[in-house]
Amino acid sequence: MIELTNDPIDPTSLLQQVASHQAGAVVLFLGTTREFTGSRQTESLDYECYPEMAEKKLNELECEARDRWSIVDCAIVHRLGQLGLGEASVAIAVSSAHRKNAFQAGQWLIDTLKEVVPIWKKENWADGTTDWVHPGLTNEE
Amino acid sequence: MIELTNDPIDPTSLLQQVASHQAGAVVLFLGTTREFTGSRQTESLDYECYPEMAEKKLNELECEARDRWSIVDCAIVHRLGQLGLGEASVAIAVSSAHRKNAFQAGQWLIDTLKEVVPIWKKENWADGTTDWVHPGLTNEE
Amino acid sequence: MKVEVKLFAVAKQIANAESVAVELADRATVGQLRDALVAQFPGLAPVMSHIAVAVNAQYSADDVILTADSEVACIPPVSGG
Amino acid sequence: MKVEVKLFAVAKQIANAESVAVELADRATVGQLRDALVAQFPGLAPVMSHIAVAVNAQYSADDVILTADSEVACIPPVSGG
Repeated sequence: MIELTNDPIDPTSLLQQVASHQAGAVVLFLGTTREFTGSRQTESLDYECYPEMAEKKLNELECEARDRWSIVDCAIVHRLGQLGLGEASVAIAVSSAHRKNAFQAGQWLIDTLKEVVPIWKKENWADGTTDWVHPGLTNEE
Repeated sequence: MIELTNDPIDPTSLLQQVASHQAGAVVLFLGTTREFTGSRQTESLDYECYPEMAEKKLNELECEARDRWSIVDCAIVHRLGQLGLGEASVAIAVSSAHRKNAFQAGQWLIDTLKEVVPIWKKENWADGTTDWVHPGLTNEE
Repeated sequence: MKVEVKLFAVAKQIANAESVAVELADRATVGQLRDALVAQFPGLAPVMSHIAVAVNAQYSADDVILTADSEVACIPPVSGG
Repeated sequence: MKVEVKLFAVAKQIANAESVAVELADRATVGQLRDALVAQFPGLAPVMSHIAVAVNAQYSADDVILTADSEVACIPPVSGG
């Protein structure tokens, strides 16, 4: 299950979606808004995406994870729009019979999401300036 | 924060405990009751522990994880008593500025918990028999 | 032919537009689209080598051939997650 | 001296007791405790080599010396998580 949403992410609902009597392990990853990047203070973040392609890529990631690891279920949600400090921008939940697969698939999913899914964040700094974040081009995360 | 409890584990409360504006990542691991071990069907599980030593070991694990990885916060809860299918027996939540530390610490914590913390589970099989699980001695998980 | 190009993040900011129409020869390639975009928006020159081009929602190399109905997008380095 | 030994899981099941009192010479070791336990509960013989002994809530080698007030426990292979 993949989802792009403007609403706050509910981790409990994600955990329920991947729960199963076949699963002995569930790994949930949350990406959350940090206040400081080095010495620069963030006030909020804006996320935008290329919706058609972002959905396509997220579906491809889910399929590839199911091919590569023996997993029971998998759910990926990415938030869009403006996020305050501490809010979750992304949540990935993976259930599997044995924990190693859930950890490996979860880590691969977030690593790969950050490389290929067309979603971008803009830092709204506490000093009033803003920056699109483009790893390798502008500010590194 | 470590806890041994007879009550159902609430993952949301664990996530709140490790939430922080310093954290960019949260990893939550849940160990849940599987229905099948090979072809054998489980009806329920009983967990017992050596309470004084289990608490001491869990505290040692938390301290060692904080020493080894740069993490913001860490919470470990283990359930005791009888659990039905799908219920969580253990939950580990780790928050960190960057996700790699949360994944590594979370995986190390559950791996090490399963090796050193004096907690035991008894399988109550659907056929009415019961077995204490002792890896290397009796049934492997 | 005229190709519509979606722009995101810093590319959108530089061109000050969410999408732009680019005039190209028939059977133009992604590489030729890049040149045309930089000609039309010189501000894109310093970042174009970091921008990926997606054709029909798929990352596409510079030798991929475009048609008038291709869905084309400029994808600056992504920062989701 | 008399040492109280906590038993868990399969050790508790074999001895049919949550804790047992074992009579040992003063300054007896963990290794001597193992022998005394097996003598008292022959059913423990096949599993004793897999059981760890904790003294004062710490895993302890066979040469560790016990005192009458040591908190001693038999720890069969753990299966929490």
